[in-house]
Amino acid sequence: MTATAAETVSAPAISRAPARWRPNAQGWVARAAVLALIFGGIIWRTATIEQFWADRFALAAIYAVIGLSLNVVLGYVGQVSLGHHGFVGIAAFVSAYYVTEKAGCVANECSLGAFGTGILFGVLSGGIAALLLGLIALRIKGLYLALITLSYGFMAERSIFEIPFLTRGGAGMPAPRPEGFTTDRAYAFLCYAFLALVIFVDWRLLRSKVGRAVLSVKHSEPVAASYGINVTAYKTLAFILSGLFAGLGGGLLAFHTQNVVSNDFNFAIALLWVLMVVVGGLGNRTGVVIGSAFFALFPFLLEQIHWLEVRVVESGRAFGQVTIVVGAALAILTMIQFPGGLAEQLSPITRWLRGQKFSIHPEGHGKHKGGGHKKGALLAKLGLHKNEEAATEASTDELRNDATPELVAQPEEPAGDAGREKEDA
Amino acid sequence: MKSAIVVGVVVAIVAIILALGAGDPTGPNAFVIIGLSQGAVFGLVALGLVLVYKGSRVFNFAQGEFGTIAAFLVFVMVEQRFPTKVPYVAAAVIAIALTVLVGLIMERIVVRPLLNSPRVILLVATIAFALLAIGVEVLAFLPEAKSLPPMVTSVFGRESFELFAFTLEPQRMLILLVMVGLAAGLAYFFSKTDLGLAVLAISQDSFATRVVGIGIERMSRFIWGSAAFLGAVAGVLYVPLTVLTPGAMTTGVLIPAFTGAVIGGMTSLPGAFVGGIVVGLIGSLSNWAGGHYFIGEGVQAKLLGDIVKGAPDVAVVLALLLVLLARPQGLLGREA
Amino acid sequence: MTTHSPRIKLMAFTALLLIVAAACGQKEGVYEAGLAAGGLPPGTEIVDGKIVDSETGEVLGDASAFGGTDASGLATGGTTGGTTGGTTGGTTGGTTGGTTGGTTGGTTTGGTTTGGSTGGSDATGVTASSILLGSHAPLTGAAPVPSDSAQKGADLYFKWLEENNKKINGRNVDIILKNDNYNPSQAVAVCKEMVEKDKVFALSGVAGTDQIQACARYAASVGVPYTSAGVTETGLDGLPNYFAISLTYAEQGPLLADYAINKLGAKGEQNGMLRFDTPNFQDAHDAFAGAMASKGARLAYDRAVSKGAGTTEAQSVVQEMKTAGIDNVYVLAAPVWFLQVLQAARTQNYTPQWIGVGITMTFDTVANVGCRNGTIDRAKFFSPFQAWIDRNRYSPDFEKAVRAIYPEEGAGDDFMYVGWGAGQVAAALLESAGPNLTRGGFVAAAEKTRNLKTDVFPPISFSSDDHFGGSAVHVLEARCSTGRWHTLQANATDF
Amino acid sequence: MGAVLEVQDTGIRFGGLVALEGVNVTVPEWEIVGLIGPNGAGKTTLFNCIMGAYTANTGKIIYRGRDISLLPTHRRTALGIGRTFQNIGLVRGLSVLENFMVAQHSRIGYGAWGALIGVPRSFAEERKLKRNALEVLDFIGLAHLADSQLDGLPYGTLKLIEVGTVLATDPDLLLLDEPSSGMGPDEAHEFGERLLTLRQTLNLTVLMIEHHVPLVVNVCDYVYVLNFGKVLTEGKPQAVRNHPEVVAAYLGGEVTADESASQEEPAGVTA
Repeated sequence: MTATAAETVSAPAISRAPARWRPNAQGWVARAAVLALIFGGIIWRTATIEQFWADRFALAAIYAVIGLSLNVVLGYVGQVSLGHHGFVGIAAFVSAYYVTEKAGCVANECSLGAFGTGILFGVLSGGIAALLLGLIALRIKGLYLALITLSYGFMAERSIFEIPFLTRGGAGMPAPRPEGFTTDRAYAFLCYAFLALVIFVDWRLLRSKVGRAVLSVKHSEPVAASYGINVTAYKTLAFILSGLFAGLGGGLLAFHTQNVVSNDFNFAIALLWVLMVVVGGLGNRTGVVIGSAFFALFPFLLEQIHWLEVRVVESGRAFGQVTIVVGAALAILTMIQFPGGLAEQLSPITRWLRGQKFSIHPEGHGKHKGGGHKKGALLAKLGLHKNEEAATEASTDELRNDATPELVAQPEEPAGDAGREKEDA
Repeated sequence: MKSAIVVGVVVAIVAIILALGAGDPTGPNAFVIIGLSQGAVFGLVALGLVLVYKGSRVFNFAQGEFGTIAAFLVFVMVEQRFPTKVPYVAAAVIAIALTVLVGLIMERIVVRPLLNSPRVILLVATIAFALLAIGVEVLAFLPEAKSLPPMVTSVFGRESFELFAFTLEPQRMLILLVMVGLAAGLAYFFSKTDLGLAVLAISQDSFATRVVGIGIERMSRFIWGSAAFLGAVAGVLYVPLTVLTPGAMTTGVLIPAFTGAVIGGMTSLPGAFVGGIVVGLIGSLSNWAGGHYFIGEGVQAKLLGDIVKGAPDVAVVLALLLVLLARPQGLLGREA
Repeated sequence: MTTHSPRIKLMAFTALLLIVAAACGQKEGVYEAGLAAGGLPPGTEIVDGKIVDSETGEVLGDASAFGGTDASGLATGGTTGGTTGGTTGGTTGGTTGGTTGGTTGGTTTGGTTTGGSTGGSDATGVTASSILLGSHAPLTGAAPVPSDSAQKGADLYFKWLEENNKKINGRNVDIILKNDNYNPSQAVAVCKEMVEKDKVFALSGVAGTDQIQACARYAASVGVPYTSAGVTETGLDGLPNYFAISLTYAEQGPLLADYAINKLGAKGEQNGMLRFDTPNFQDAHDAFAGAMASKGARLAYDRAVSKGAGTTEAQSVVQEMKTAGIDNVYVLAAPVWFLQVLQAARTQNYTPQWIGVGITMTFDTVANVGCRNGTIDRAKFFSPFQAWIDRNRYSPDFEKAVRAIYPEEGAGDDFMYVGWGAGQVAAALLESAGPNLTRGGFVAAAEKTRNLKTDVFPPISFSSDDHFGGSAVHVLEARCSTGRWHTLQANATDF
Repeated sequence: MGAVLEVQDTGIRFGGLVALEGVNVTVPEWEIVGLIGPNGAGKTTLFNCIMGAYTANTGKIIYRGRDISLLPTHRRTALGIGRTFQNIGLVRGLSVLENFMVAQHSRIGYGAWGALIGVPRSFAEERKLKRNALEVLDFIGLAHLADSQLDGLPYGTLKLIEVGTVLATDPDLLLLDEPSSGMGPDEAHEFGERLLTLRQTLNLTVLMIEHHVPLVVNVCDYVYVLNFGKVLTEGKPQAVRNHPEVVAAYLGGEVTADESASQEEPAGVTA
């Protein structure tokens, strides 16, 4: 079937030296210094900046947690989730419910233990909610799953978020911050710590058998299974993990706003979260964190453009809408021009920091490096996108494959009956 | 054949409900009519969704916004009289034409560059476009609620038609009529015309169409232009029946329409029709079931009340789940 | 695609710029940005409100309980941060997690003092020549108030005072208005921003029960005075710094029942109540239902709908009410949904007597759109302010002020009228607090206020144990001949 | 010499379409068994049944005396059945080395949750995995490609890598799906030699789908011929080669009885 492929694929120079370039001691010092500057700068700024900015930094960290959560589903498993507000919201309400109703916390009087337990319950509820979705995801794929996630979030919005004892209706459930973290600054640091934890787990995920298994499953379930990977288990695990992250994000969000209302977890915010992950760079941890933080801070940054705000407000318009317009336009621009997202833009820097030579164009593809130099290369690597170059060079058979995108849902594949048989198996 | 069976079953169920509820003023009969009329709107939007799906294999989240854009354009011409007062029908035609233009611009700027991208990315792009459109609508027209007058106010000299204690207004009848017409027209288009067959061919095998020499870009332009047309028609017809706010057609209509399209089979035009009706019926009847317990002297069915408040939406979502798990291709899938 | 490289640089540079802006943003333009819409006159810049570095200088005497908690809490925070981070770091062998955690702990422990400038003698936002107030309103969302009118209305009265060279104890008043998007957490966010960033002296809420409640509770937690029109008592009763300048919905419940029974003949008719399902409407519901029951009027239809309700729900409730033959309907919901109900009612030829209370409901935009289908005609709603169309009857200065200060606005509109009235109340309360204005002093003076009369609102009286100062209502009627609300009866206390 | 694999009376249908019917195949220890037949005869479908990608409607799959018909694929892999795909079954998102690491999945000595919280053992195991992977890479002579991505590698190399990864799953029964596709006669011959060596060194049993008749004749101990989902005939390669029905089946043109079933073939990597 693929007999012609050998001739048509041009042979690259595969005999290049295996030894990787490594920076010398000075180079490492420089890289460490830059890293220290970045992280030190963030911490220093958080420690010295005014409280309301610290509050936004905390929000940025929480968005990063949510972004990483979404990235597990979207970037690693390759399924779009439009119902993440369901997980995050459920977790936020559970956390708030625990500390307020069960632990009896009131403002400025909430123990760290109660907070920790509240967060834990939030994380668990997020995980359970995602597990349920994951079980559905085992049977339904691609765009149809996107619709399911959408409905899932919608249903949470209209049923769970309207249970009065959990949400206190429109008034919202208070979630007082724990002792020691009542100020925005202290809470921002707490969020950083949790973000660091999530980044660590995410790093372990990709750098261990779990990540390899999940990525294999995304690319081809039969191949993954033939490698001995329990496809069902790993897909479920990825969803649960995403739910746990989302739960953590929800819990932190609860204590960030300190009053959880269902209005905060609507369809629009779920869309915004998807956009921020795409803009950040699908499947790229650094990109997702930066993209998420950017979307969290972006409205406030835009407000700093004084003349713009004056113009908009004077014309009788709400300034918040400008950020939506600009954010959506930015997302479209990213998808069209820079499919690798911010991660692709920043890849020269991140690659340099990882101990490679500084260059605008990536060489020696590593797995987690930012996007490739050609359009869609990053996505191609993630299996979301068969890049054009390959398509034009490849055989006709492959073009046929191309015509049936990988992410098209199971139901409408040509021999659907057989397909469903397989799914049932 | 299959569609005949499904339509028959739906009609039968409706008939049974109507028969059972006959004579009971608090019975479900009026809600069946509400469901049908609301379902017609869902079906109309679902037609556009199905068209895009057939042609581009993507869920178009901007489909609802085509309608809102068109409605706002009508509003500008009819209500704000800008630049001068335009007759309603002319305004509607101009608005629909302009919305088609918007659809073509969207196709050129957003869709075309992503033609070779994974469908999920294209899906996210349509979402971004919808958000963008809503944002622009708020900025351009301010967020306050507005209203549009109905396009037709009387049929055969009558201003309303009483049906099972529900008053059916001419505008709703127009929607039903237009939807049936469009569905039939589209079905004919896809099964009989060269262009329609080519669109189907593209969606199923881009290589084959490339070989046959059909321009993918031309097709794409056609698909999205038509989608904008269908969306605009839906918006212009439906918004007079509700309140015009930015994102009006996305918040209230898009998700039920999607559900209807999927229940109907996503690739099936009669399916979109049936699915929309089914979703309308489910929502309305569950609303009836929920509300039924609230009528009476100070009834406070606390727990029940908590459950049924979101009843229409929850019921619709459950139906969607059920259909997808039991019959992933939808009620009428793989008919086309 | 080598052509990307300049773009890459550009993008990276832009991103970098924005990040830098994030870090430095608070240094410039922040204060002005908040005020600019109100057109801050030159020379009224408030220096105290702009201290950029640590908030140490801001904590004024009177170390409150909050301050103490913060300090001890910070020590805990430091330890925790350090321990968590350290442990993580240890396990992973010097990862980012470890570094961040460790540094976090260290910095915080030795770190700066925190906010919570909440003393009774706190005079944040007050300078020798000016007072800065903050206000939030739904400029977008389910009950949007036009941004420009709200902005112009918010400071209209104070501009008018300035215009006439009147000052409040020698000070001008400036107002910041922010959008709460009809969302409680957004309301808290903007209130927080106004307190912490813009350093306002006091806050007020224009409309939206949940938002008012959320922001009032936040304001109470930081000791900032908060005034709003009366909405609910849930969660607001007992807040030391909260003042409701009109009757709450619950207090209006018995009045509305009286009105329905005595003026509309509800006793012999079928009555219904339709409300959004939020606990904050529960007291309003109970008060109305209780009053109706005690007076022997039948409440035959009683339904709570989800805040997310849409057209289908609107059609359903109309169908139900029509079937049940409801003659009078008390609606307590967001205006946008009420308009959908009206729409559905028109198509069903269902024309009950709509009654209700509410602030956003009695804006002219609602009457205008509601009149497009005729069904809101003759609706009678209680409101804390008179109809704008009657402005010259009750407040002759209003139109003069608008024409003088915002000539492009003509006679203004009802949003500006509400702002005008709220400005009068705020001015009177500030005035009574004396020249030595502090938050504590403001609260104390407000508690001594009796029978405060303004043009727009009914007389207001507070006492130390009653911060719900409303005494009467205005009865407004929607008339489709004008597409506006008209005042039927002003300052009504019984029917 | 017991049978490693016994396919007993296996049948499967997709909708109304019969893909396999009453197929009996026995693979004895240490033999290389060939599976030939025209396109669409159901060869790959049979592989899918053996691996558990499809569940057969009738019959049993017996592996070393144990009925594995109902086990999921990954369990079968863990038991020692390795499989290659018609169009290369590698994970495109991972580098060559990582493909070798992921292939050892069922033998990794740490749990998934342990990996996520970073238990020390996972780090040690990862190092071991990498060492093993490099060893196998060295064994097939591709150590220099360890860090490469699969995109752009020549087809032959990919085929070799695929066989390598399957070896890394530590199989004792190897299912090869058209291993010589895309190879010229010389390469195919060389591949046959390598296969024999492999069997010798690794003690493998092989069931292989192959179109290349000289290769089948050279390396196979026994051959089954499938046509229209049924075993047409079986026997020693030389005998089968001259069987009149086989000749007829091959010359009779392309019969695509289960075309749709073979389209369901997992795509894997199509470089």
